[in-house]
Parts: sequence; structure tokens; C-alpha cells
Amino acid sequence: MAAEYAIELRNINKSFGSVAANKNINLKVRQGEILALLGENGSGKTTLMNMLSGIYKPDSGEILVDGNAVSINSPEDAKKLGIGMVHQHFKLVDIFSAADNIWLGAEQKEDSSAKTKLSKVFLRKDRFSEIEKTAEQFGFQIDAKKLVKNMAVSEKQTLEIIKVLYYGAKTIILDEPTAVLTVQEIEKLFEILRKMKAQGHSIIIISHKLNEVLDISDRVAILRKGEYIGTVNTSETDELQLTELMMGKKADLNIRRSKIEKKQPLLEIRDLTVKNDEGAVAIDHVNFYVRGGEMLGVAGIAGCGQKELCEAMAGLRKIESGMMIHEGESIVGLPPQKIIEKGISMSFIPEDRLGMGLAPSLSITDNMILKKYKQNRFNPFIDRKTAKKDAQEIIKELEVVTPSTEIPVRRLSGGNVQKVLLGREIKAKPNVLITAYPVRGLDIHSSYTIYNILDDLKQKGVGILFVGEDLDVLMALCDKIMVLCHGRVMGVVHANKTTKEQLGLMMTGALDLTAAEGKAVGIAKDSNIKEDVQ
Amino acid sequence: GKKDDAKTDEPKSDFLVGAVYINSQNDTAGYTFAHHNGITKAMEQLGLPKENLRIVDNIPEDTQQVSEAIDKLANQGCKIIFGISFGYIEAFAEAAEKPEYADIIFSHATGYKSNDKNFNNYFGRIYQARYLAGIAAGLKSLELGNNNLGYVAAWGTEYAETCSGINAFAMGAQAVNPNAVVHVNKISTWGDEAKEKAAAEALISTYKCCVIAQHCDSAQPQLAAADGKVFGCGYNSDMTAQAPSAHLTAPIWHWDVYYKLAIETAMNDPANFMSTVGIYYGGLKEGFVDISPLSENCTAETKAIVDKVKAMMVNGEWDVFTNEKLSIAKDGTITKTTAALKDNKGAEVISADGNTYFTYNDGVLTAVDGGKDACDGVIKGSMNYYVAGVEEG
Amino acid sequence: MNQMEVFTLFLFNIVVYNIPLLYGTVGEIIIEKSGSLNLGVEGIMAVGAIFGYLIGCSANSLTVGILASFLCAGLFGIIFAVLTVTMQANQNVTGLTMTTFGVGLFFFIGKGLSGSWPMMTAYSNINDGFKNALEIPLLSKIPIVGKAFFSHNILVYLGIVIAIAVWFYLNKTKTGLRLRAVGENPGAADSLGINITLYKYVHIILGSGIMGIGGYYMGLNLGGSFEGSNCWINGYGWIAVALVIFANWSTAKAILGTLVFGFFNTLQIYSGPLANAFPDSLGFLAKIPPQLYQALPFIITALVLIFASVNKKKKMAQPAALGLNYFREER
Amino acid sequence: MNKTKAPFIRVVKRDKIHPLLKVAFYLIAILAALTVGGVLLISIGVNPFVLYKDMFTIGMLGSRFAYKSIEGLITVFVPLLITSLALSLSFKMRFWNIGGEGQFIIGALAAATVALKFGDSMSSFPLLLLMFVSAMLAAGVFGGFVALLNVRFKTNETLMTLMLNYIALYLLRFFGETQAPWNFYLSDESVRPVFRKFSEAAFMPTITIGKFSLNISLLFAVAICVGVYFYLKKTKHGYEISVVGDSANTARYAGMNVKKIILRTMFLSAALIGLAGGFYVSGAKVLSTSITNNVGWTGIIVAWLSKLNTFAIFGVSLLISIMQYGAQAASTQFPSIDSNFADLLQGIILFFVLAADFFIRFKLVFRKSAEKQGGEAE
Ligand SMILES: Nc1ncnc2c1ncn2[C@@H]1O[C@H](COP(=O)(O)OP(=O)(O)OP(=O)(O)O)[C@@H](O)[C@H]1O
Ligand SMILES: Nc1ncnc2c1ncn2[C@@H]1O[C@H](COP(=O)(O)OP(=O)(O)OP(=O)(O)O)[C@@H](O)[C@H]1O
Ligand SMILES: [Mg+2]
Ligand SMILES: [Mg+2]
Repeated sequence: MAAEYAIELRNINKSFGSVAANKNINLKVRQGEILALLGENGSGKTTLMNMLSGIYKPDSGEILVDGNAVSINSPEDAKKLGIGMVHQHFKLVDIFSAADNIWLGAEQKEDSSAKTKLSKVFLRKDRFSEIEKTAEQFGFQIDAKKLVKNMAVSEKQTLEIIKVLYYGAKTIILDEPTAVLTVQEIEKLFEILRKMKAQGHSIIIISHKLNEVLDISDRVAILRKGEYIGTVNTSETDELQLTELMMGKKADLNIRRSKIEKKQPLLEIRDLTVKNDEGAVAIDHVNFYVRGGEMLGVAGIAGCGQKELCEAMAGLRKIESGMMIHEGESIVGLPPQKIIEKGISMSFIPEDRLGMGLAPSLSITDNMILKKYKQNRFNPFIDRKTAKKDAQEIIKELEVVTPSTEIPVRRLSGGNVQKVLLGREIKAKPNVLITAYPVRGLDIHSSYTIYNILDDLKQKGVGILFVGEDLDVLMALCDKIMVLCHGRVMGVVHANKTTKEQLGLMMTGALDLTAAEGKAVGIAKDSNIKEDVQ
Repeated sequence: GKKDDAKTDEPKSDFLVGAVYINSQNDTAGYTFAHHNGITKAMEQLGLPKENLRIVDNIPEDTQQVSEAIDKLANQGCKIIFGISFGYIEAFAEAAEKPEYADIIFSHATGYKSNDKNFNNYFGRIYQARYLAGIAAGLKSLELGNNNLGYVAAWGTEYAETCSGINAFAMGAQAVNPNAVVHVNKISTWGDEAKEKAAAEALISTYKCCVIAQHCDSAQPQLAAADGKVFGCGYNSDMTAQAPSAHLTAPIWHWDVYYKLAIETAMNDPANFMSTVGIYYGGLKEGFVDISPLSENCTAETKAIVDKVKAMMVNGEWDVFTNEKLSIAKDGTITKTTAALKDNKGAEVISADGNTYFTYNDGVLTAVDGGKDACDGVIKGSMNYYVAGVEEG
Repeated sequence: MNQMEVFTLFLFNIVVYNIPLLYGTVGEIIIEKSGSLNLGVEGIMAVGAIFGYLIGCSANSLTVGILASFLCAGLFGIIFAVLTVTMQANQNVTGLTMTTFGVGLFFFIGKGLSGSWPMMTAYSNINDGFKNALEIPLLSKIPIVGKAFFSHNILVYLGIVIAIAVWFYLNKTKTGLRLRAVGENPGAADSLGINITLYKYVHIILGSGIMGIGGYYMGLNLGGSFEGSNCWINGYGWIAVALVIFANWSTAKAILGTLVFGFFNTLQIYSGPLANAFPDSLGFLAKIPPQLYQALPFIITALVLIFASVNKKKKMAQPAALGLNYFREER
Repeated sequence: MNKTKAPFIRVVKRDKIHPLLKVAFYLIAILAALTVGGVLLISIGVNPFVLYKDMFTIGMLGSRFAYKSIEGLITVFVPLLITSLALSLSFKMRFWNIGGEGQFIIGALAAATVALKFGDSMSSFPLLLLMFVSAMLAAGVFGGFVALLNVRFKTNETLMTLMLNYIALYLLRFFGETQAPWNFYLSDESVRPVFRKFSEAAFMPTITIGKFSLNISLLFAVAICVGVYFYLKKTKHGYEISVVGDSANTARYAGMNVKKIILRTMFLSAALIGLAGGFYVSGAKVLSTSITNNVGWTGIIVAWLSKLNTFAIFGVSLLISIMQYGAQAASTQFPSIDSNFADLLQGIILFFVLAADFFIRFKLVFRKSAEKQGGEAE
């Protein structure tokens, strides 16, 4: 008879220099349960899990697997103990195919008939079909020959999970697996998790999305500032209680949307066409405008041109045709620097979070100056004093967890990295703010902080384009929602007059409201663009 | 501690000799080795202990680096400093002029600069030895019935030193075998052993050369000759040890002859160094250059002929770059004929009366001032043509 | 003079004198594939050369010499592994120091022995084993090509066999796949339980060993003479580093790269013979200044690289984590 | 069940280290290296104490020309310092300029060209200025060319700079070894090819302090050192360099013209190395084919050993200069020690310093003590 607990952590401590990431943590995972691990950004979730998977070594404390005290010194040890982890940042070799990424870590097992066919020494052609077959056994469809670098995030995620299963993990850890997935993909993932649970796997899942946590888990363990707070049964709790446990104080979970007087359009986009890196049309004759004091949400399935649209507006991507007019002046063809100077600020949180907008090895202070260091063209020196002040303010306002302003941002936890990025964009006092996925990977509390900050900006008359993925949030926060499908606008609707179903239909392209109206869509009545300009 | 004790124990001369070497003092063959050997031998003969030789080695021909090396030797208290490589010339010339170094004698090999107080240059008539080696090679070619001789040269006509060597070798060979042709493969660098070997192999296999002579540092051409089952003339040291089956003889230096003279003078009568030693250009006569003992690959007749011609040069009876040409029959009879020396393009480079020497000046053959007296200057510094029978490539 | 003969010899010499480069390049490719940039090729080849030669001579066996050069260079490579893998030292500094130290060691030992150590010809087995050409049946009978490419000493063939075997190993075996993963994304490889340290050590040692054989070859080529003032390797290690990029990290392409480089490297020595043999078509060869010949291999390498980057949008196969040390706990 | 023991030793990153401890580690490393070197020295019959003493005092003790040692040290130090500083600029940008050798040569060649062409017709100050400006321009363009290829075609800069090192060297040798009417680089006095000496106007000025004459290039080098510090730490350009080095994507996003920055920085880096070449050749008063004295390679070691920290570069290049100069000065009296042995010794010292660096950045946790720590925490 197996022990009651698949995993037991006792008095685990771990510090990085002066940062105590985990303090005296006690955590138990039952056999065959799904345990959600909840905590604010930087509360030490990833650190704790990394100790289970052999990446870090605890400073002190004990780990028990199936009731036996073990010492996990390397991922190899973890693998032998049946612990598999899907990391927050994927651990895949970009230039390898899906099959090779799995095959890389596969041990030769005597008992599994499917695997013995694969030669011990040589890479054989049939390894692809073997891997595809095995994936199917777990209930996944993958293209084993596809290179990782050509994969969408969800594909990478699937690959990571297959990998873990393939190596025969009994306990599976998923670190924020849903942060970058679409609703449908999340549904699919959860189904798989449930199936795995039924097969007797124990699962630890980290997520910041409370509804998901409530949906999937049996129990929820909570960390706060590196300390273990407790574990509650999912059936006996709700969002409010979880938030309180996480934050240690009462929380308000309503998204604020202030109503203010409309202003003239600040940014107008006409007939914009943009291509993606592969040269295919990513944004297809799009028209819209952003008014001051208005938040225009952008909804759409991932990869429908959101990134290309944002990049085009920031001057980072070549425009094939069309106009982009900011306060009556064209910004087409302007270098990014000029666009920034005009007060158009863009913050795009890419899937890997660090990809754009931050220099990972530079300090928080140095990252503050990134976009405004060029101001005051005649001064050749950099102004670190103000930057440091900015950094301190952001750390305070957004509650960034960090020992100092001089820490390289690479060292911060995922969520905190993002707060730094967003904080900086807001500090730049833009008149148009383009923000994409600003709460990706942020904890509840921080997310709400961000929502409020955006709303504050709106009140100050800033025009905001908010590219998001959570429809509930879009509907609660934005004034209007523009829906993109394969680079085309399917319509712009008022957030309080639409439904999730309608948006869903538009996102899949089943409903096209532009056609219904039969007039030039996306052109403001009080446009700054004189017709003769055209 | 120990060292100082040793110093006080037995009183020794405190005269220090300094040397700047182009390669390592620990070399066991080649140019630096020859000089090092010469200096140590001379010091031994003069009763100076080994420790009194101070060396800075592996100094490239860079004026700044050479100056620093000289400073280091001056710092040590050296009273005479030798520089063995041509490119040291500027640094030596400058150092000699420095007032603080007025009591140090600077002596520079292969160069052409000097002053009248403490700076001279020294070199030798190595072409005389090469002529003798040429005779040995020419006789070998007669013996084998193959007129092709090979010559691996670091440089060609750019350097009078290499150029005069090649010419002398060719003239020596032609003295016994008028049909001998010397193929020169020039590698354009002083230090690339693999190229030295490859160049020799190319000569052996493409021109079927039967003797490989060389003007480069390493024994690689001789090794290649041995591998190719042909013969060779080394340089700088008796290379019979490296290539016993191939080696005939090698032009060699007895640098100690000069070093002994220079050190002795610097030690005993430094004020008159320039009048006693002056600009030194020794040859077979002084015993400054020679050929290594003919190996067993040479016949007794060869030895006899070589000795005979050598004696002529030692006596001052005859010299290579003159209007007199030797023709040597197999039995050893030597005939002198007077004629102009022609280069391999057919132009006269030494007039028939022996009074005019020519060199090419920007491609134009120009008479050198000084008549007969210009001879040494041409050999040392401005010879830039090959004599008839030398082919480049 | 027989024109064909000159031409054949020219080709023959390209192979003989430049195959040591192939060893250096293949060794470096293995090491770079494990994610380590090793600038110490010159030094490692020098160490392999001197020890391989001395030990081989002591045993009077070419095989022992080859093994010894492999082992000693491999052992020397451990210094690089310990410093960069275990001790996380900067790879550039460590590599450059390997060169300084290795060449210094070469001279220390070589010069120390040069008076007392006989030439290679004194070791009959080595001398014959190295100098006797192995003629490949049938192929060696083809005119020109046969003599130029299929009638060589054993080390030429060994070099090519190693290059092909390494290509196969890297691309077609499971261990090779893992090795490439280590060089691409050590974090990913580590999380799969691949022992990064072990992989790096083994391949640094293996690669260094292969370089060492190349060094040994160069020593044999020079007849084991310690008397020269240059190290036996004489800069070839650096060229090997360059050829790695030239070959785009493929040991198969390295064979080609070596021959291309070798072509120009050999041209200088053969410019005279070729110009004389083909006065009409190749006469110009004799007129080219020698410094241009010496620079030519480098100019051509640079040009090929530029053309490759201009023409093809092909990505360089440089390992993504090349030059970066891996420390598991580092974010 | 699978039970693994904790490894006996574990490597853990240090948070902070006391500066004294740091110094102690380096000292221990150097001592250890000297001990190993000492054993080798004794094995060849040399008293290590005598050698080391002379080495670290660069042969000044008991010498009547001790000031010359300082002068000599400066001529070694200045090019190394400037080159290392310049390399640190491009390394900071993660642009692997290993072309210091070539850029140094081109700088020296350009300065020499000016000196030989205009040396007789210009007065000293404008001539020197022109020499140094052209050294910087020529080397800058030479290095900038690589940067241009890199930004236009993504041509690998490591290989390009490596190849250009050789190409520059053979270009220099071509001028130094080819006799032709056009070749004004060669001396007329000598029939054998040898570089022509500059006229006096092209000599690097010196400030005489008693017997000692201070090569003013030292003052420039120190100024460049301070300048590079400010440039990297305080200016917008310096900031751009660190961002581009960290993430080119981010730089682009921030509106930086990445191509321009790469071009500019590489130009500057190469130009500074060229300037070092110009200084050197003006001090040497004549070109040579061995002009670099390996400074392009040693500079790489210095830059990385200093972790690209400007002031550390100053210290490290001074130490390495002392080692190189001192080893040569000391070995003059020992027939068994040639310059190759000095290289061997330098290699040993560097190996040990690299190892010391490990103990400064990391600490070792032994199993026993780790368990004890855990026990105490309970
Ligand atoms: N390798 C490391 N080096 C230094 N500090 C680290 C390291 N890993 C984590 N930390 C610090 O430890 C703390 C906890 O980080 P951790 O990544 O575990 O948080 P988290 O709970 O996963 O946060 P998030 O939800 O944002 O991912 C943070 O303050 C972080 O900066
Ligand atoms: N920001 C916008 N960008 C593009 N199209 C928009 C935008 N706002 C509204 N539209 C389009 O214009 C149509 C007119 O809509 P409606 O009059 O309801 O909006 P509105 O709030 O009056 O617009 P406005 O903000 O310009 O006054 C909408 O159905 C929608 O298709
Ligand atoms: Mg995390
Ligand atoms: Mg010495």
C-alpha cells in the first residue's frame, strides 16, 4: 500500500543571497489529487517546485516521496523519483523537432514495448512515428517532426506535458501552464489533467487565475511572502477567501470602469495592412480609432495579428499600406523613437515575458530609463537619479518584490518582472497607451492594481488600446471591444451591450458585424483626417 | 643567497656581455643557436664565466621592443651588447647615440650602420663557403648525371644576403658542372618549417633536383632530401646528424672568431674598439666562415677539389664575385678565365675588366660607385640579380 | 617537366600539409557543440604533439604515438573543462591561456630535450609507419586523383574517418542528439536529467584529444625536429578555430573547408613549379607577391563567409549556448 | 525506493564577499602559482626567489638605469591598457571583436603613412594630430567594416576579425618586404628592405623629469581610461551599448537604432585600438612587422579577467605588463630561462587566478556542514 502522501515537504528553506524565497515550508500532496499552489508574485512558488524537480537544492529541510525521505540533487534524481515538471519558461531545444525533444530524455525501458523498438544508440527515422503513437496513447495529437521554433505556445505546452508523461512521471508539476493559453486550450488541458488524476497521478498546478484554480483543483495550498499559509479544500472555499489568504488582508474583486466624457480621437488607423515575419498578411485593411479617455479592448484568438498590430503602431514593423494618424499627423514610417516622443507608449508582454521591453541583465533602475533616456537631446549623460526615484516609486506603488532597485530584472520572479515593465510605461505619461496582455502571469492582487492604474490613466484623458485574452476582464474594464479574426476586424461593440457568446462568435469569424452595417467602418464622425488627405 | 655566496667565493671577472636574440637562447640549431654558441665559446676562451652573459631572447625586429631589451641589458650592467638580427639596426643605432650608454659598446650583426665610438657591425663572407658547397653539389650532380640542383631560400633577390648565397652556390656548382641549373624555391619567411620542407619536396619532385641546398633556418630541407633519396647542403650547422644519408656539407659560421675579438677588445681596450675591431667582414681567411667537414656521401676527390679552392680563397688568390671564373675539371685541374659575370637575363653585372659592379635600381641596371672597392658593398647590401643558371620557381 | 605530375603533386601536398587542420577543426566542433568556445586549440595541439611524439618514440610505435597524443591532449583539455565547466571561468580567457601555456609547455619540454633526443628517422617503426603511403586499392590507380587523394599516410585517412564518424555521431546517434541539446539549451537538457557536466567534460576531452592527434601529425611531418624556433603547430590552431565557422559546425563540411584553405595555403610553394609547368595559363602565379599568397587563405575564407551570409538566408548552425557557462541555479 | 545521498560537496553562489577576503583569494592564487612555477624553476636549476624578486621589481633593483625600466614598462602598458579598454567596449555589446591585432596594425600603418608622407613638411603638433586622427579613422573603418557586414548580412564577426588580423599582418609585411619605387615605407639607406625611420616631428613627445622621460601617451591612456569609464557608465551611448548587448530586441523596441549603435561602437572600439597602434609606432619611431607584440590577444585576456570593469582593466593590464616586462628583465641572467618559460609561468598564474575567481563567486558547501546547518535551523 502506497503512502498517503505522494510528496511531503518539511521545513523547507531556500534563500538567494539576501532574499529568503522559501521559509520553513510544509506542504503535503496526496496520492492522486490535484493540488493548486497559490500565491502572489514572488511568493516563492516556482522556487519551491524547482526544489522538487531538482533544479534547486533546499538550504535545509526534508523532502519525502511516497513516505520515504529523499535527497533530490538533480533533475535526474527527480525523474527517477517520478517527478516531472512543466516549467514556467519552457525547457525545449528550439532547433529540434518535437520527437527529438522527447527522445532526448527518454531512458531505455525493458518493460515498455513501444520504446524498445527505438534503437539504443542510433536515431532512427521511425522515432517520429513512435513518438506520435505514444502521444496518442496519452490522448494528444502532435506533429512529431515539427521544429519547436515553429510551434505555437500551446503546442509547446502540449509537448512539455507529453514529455513529462513519456518519462513516466507519477507526480506532475505545472508552473503557470495556463498563462499563455486560450480559453479553449485551457479547457483541453484541464480535461487531460482530470484524466491523469483518474489514472492515479498527483498533480501540482500553479496558477494566478482563481476561477481555474476553483475549477480544477481538489485542494489549494497558499504561500505568502515565502511562507506557507495553509491548505484548504477547494469545495469549501471561494475566490474572496483565497485572495484574502494570499494577501493577508481583505480584497475587493470588482473591476472599476469609470465613465468619462469622450474626447476627440487621438489615434486613427485607416486601411492598415501589415505582414508578419513570414511575409503573410497579418493585419488586413484594418480601420479603428482610439479616443482620449476611452479604453478600446482588442479581443481575438492568440496569433490573429495582435502582435503585428502593436508593433506596427510602435514603429517596429513595416507598414504595407494604410494610415496611422496621431492627433492629425501621420506616424507612418516614423522611427520608434519619434513615436515614443509623440506620447504613444506601447507595452507588449510577449509569451516569454522577457522577450521585449526589458533588458534582463540590467538593473531595475537602468530599465526605467530605457524609453526616455533620449529626452533632452543635448545632454549626453544619462540621468540615473530620476530613474532610481522612478524605480523606487514603481516598487512601492505596484508592490514589486525585490531586495533593491539595482537587482538585474532577470532575477525577479515572473510577475514582478512584468510590473516593472508596465510601471515604466505608465510613468512615461503617455497620451495613447497600447498595452497587450498586461496581466499575463500576474497575481490577482497585482492584476487589479493594474486595472485600476489603467482606469486612472483613462480618467486623465489617455487613450488606451487594451489587447487582452480574458473576455470577462475585457467586458468589465473596456468601453468598447474590437474583435480581430485572422487579421481582420470583425466589428467594434460596446462592452456593456455585448455578450461573451457574441464575442466568441466574432472571434471565430462566424459573425461579422462590419458587413452588417454597410458603411465605412471604424471611421470616427469627428475624425481628424480630412478627406482630401486621402 | 646562494648565488651571492658563489660570487664572493671565487673572484671572477665582472665584465658582462649582453645579447639580444631573435629566437630562443635554448635553440639547438639555426641562426640564434649559432650566435649563442659563438658567444659562449668566445667567453670560455676568454675565461669569462657563463653567468656573465646576459640575454634577452625571442625579440622580434621591432625597434621599440629591441630598445627595451637593450635597456634591460644595460640595466644589468653589460658593457658590450650584441644584436644578431638585421632588423635591430635602428634600435642599436639609437642606443649607441644615447649619452648614458656612452660606455657601452653596441655591435650589430648583418647591418650597415656604425659610428666612430661605440657602434659597429659585423658580418662574414659566407658566400665563399657557399661556393665550396656548390662545388660539392656540382660534383654530386655530375656523378648522378642530373643537372638539376634545388635551393630552398627564405628570401630571394630582395636580400643581398640570400641572393649572393644563391649565386655563389650556383657558380660553385657550375665550376665543376657547367650545365648545372639551380632552381630556387623562395618561401618568403624566415620561420615556417612546414613550408621549408614542402618547398624542398616541390623541388625534388617537380624538377627532379638531385641536391637540395638551403638558406633557411631549419634542417627540414635536408630531411626532405633524405626522404626523397637525394642529397643536400645544409646551412648554419653540420646537418649530417639530422640527415646522414643525404647531407654533403653545410656552409657554417665560426661566430666565436668575431665574438672573441670583440669581447676581448671591449674588455681590455674599449676606447679603441672602433679602431681595433671596426666594421668586421671576415671570411674563410679569418676562419670566420667555413664548410662543415664533407660527409661520407662525398668522394675523396671532392674533398681534394674543395680544399684546393678553399686554399685559393684563404690565400687571397681568388674570390667569387670577380671577373675571374674558375673551371674545375674532374681531376682537379683548375682553369681561371677572365670574363664578365652575367646575370640570368644575360646582362653584365660585373664588367669584364672587373672594375665595374652593377645592381638593378628600380629595374634599371646601374653601375655602383667605387669600382673594385664596391665589391663587398654589393655582396653585403645591394646584389639583387641571379647569375646565369639560376632559375626562380 | 611533366605538367600532370606537378599538378598531382600540388593536390597531394594540399592534403598532406593541411589535414592537421581537419583534426583541429573536428576537435573544436565537438567542443563547441557542447557549448564551450575553446580558443586554446593551438596550445592543445602543441601539447598533444609533443607528448604524443615523445611517448610514441619511446615505444617506437606509431599507434602508441597516436594514442598518446590523443590521451595527453585530452588530459590537457581537462584543465579547460575544470576551469570553465566546474569553476565557471570565462571561456575566452581560459582558452587563450591554454594556448599560452600549451605552447610554453611545448617549448619547455621540446627545448629541454632537443640536445639529447634523436630525430624521427631513428625510430624506424614510426618513421616507416608515417612515411609509407597506404595505397587504397583501385582508387589509387586513377590518374592524378589516385596519387593526390588515395595514396597517403595513415593519419590522413584517420583524420577523414574521424571527421565522418563525428558527423555521424553528432547527427545520427542519441548521444550526439543529447550533446547538441547541451550546446543549444543546457537548461532544457539538464531538466531532462542529462548530466551537463559529464557531457561537457567528455566532449571537451574527446575534442581536445582529436586536436592532439592533429598536433602529433604536424610533429611527424617535421620529422620530430625540436630545433626550429617556431612551435610545430605554428598558428594552425587558430586557423582551425576559423574553419569551424567556415564549415558551419559540420565536420563533413570541415573536410571541404580544409581542402579549400589548403589549396591556397599550398599555392605559394607551388606557384613557381605551376607557373613553370603551365607558362601560358598559370604563368601569372609567379608574379603575385608572396605576402598575397600568405594572406590568400585568409582572404578567401573571409570572402566565402561574406558570400555565404549575403546569399543564403540560411541560419548559422552555431550552438545557441556557445560560450555561455551553465550554472543550474542561475536564472 | 530510490534513495540518493546528497553529494559530498555542493557549489553555491556567494551573495557578497568581503573585499579583503577577495584580495586574499587572489593573493593565495598567485602564491600557489608562483610555488608551482618555483618547483619548475628549481627543476631547471634556477633560484625562484631571485627570479621572482627581479620579476616583480621589473629588474630595477641595483640598476643604474632603473628609470629606464619604468619607461619600458610604460611602453608595454599603454598599448595593452588602451586595447583592453577598447575591446571592453565591443565586448560589452556582445560583439566579439577579436581583431585587436589587425586593428592595431592598421592604426600603426596609417600613422606611419602620415609620418612618412608629411613628416618633413609639417611641424610636430599638427603632424602628430594628423597621425593619430588617421590611425583612429583607418582602424575605425577597418573594424567598422566588420560591423557593417554584421548588421547588413549578419556576417560572423569573430571569424571576420580573426581573418582580418592575418590580412592586416600580411599587408604590413607586404609594405615591409617589397622593394619598389613607390614603396615609401622602406628606408633608402638600406638596400635590404627595412622600414624607414620617421623624421623627428613624428616622435611621441616626452616630458623629462630628471633622467626619467615620461612618454605622454601614458597621460592619454589614463585619460582614455577615465573617459571610457564615463562613457560606459554615465553617457547615453554607454547605456545603449549595454542594452544592445543584453537584448537587441529590447533595444529596438526602445527606439534605439541598433545598427547605428553597433557600427558606432565597433568603430570606436577599433579606432581606439588604432590609436594605441599610432601611439606605439610614434614612440617606436619606425614600423615593424611585429608591432603588435600580441597586444590584441593579451587585451582579450585582460578585458575578460577584469569582467569588463574599466578600473579593473587598468589594474589587470598593469599587472600583466609588469609580469611580462619583469619576466623578461629577470630572465636575462638565467641562461636556462627563455621567453617561452615566461609564457609558461604566465599561463600558470592565469590558471590559478581563474580558479581563485571561482572561490570568490561561489562557495563550497560540504554535506556535513549542510546537515548541521539544517539541524540548527530546526
Ligand atoms: N535564481 C534566483 N536567483 C536570485 N533570486 C531568485 C532566484 N529565483 C528566485 N529568486 C527570488 O526568489 C523570490 C521568489 O521567486 P519565485 O520565482 O519562486 O516566485 P513565484 O512565486 O514563482 O512568482 P511568480 O508568480 O511571479 O512566478 C523572488 O523574490 C525572486 O526574485
Ligand atoms: N473606436 C472605434 N473604432 C472603430 N470603430 C468604432 C469605434 N467606435 C465605434 N465604432 C464603430 O462605429 C459604429 C458606430 O457606433 P456607435 O455610434 O455605437 O459608437 P459611438 O460610441 O457613437 O462611436 P464614437 O465613439 O465614434 O462616438 C459602431 O458600430 C462601430 O462599428
Ligand atoms: Mg513563478
Ligand atoms: Mg634568459
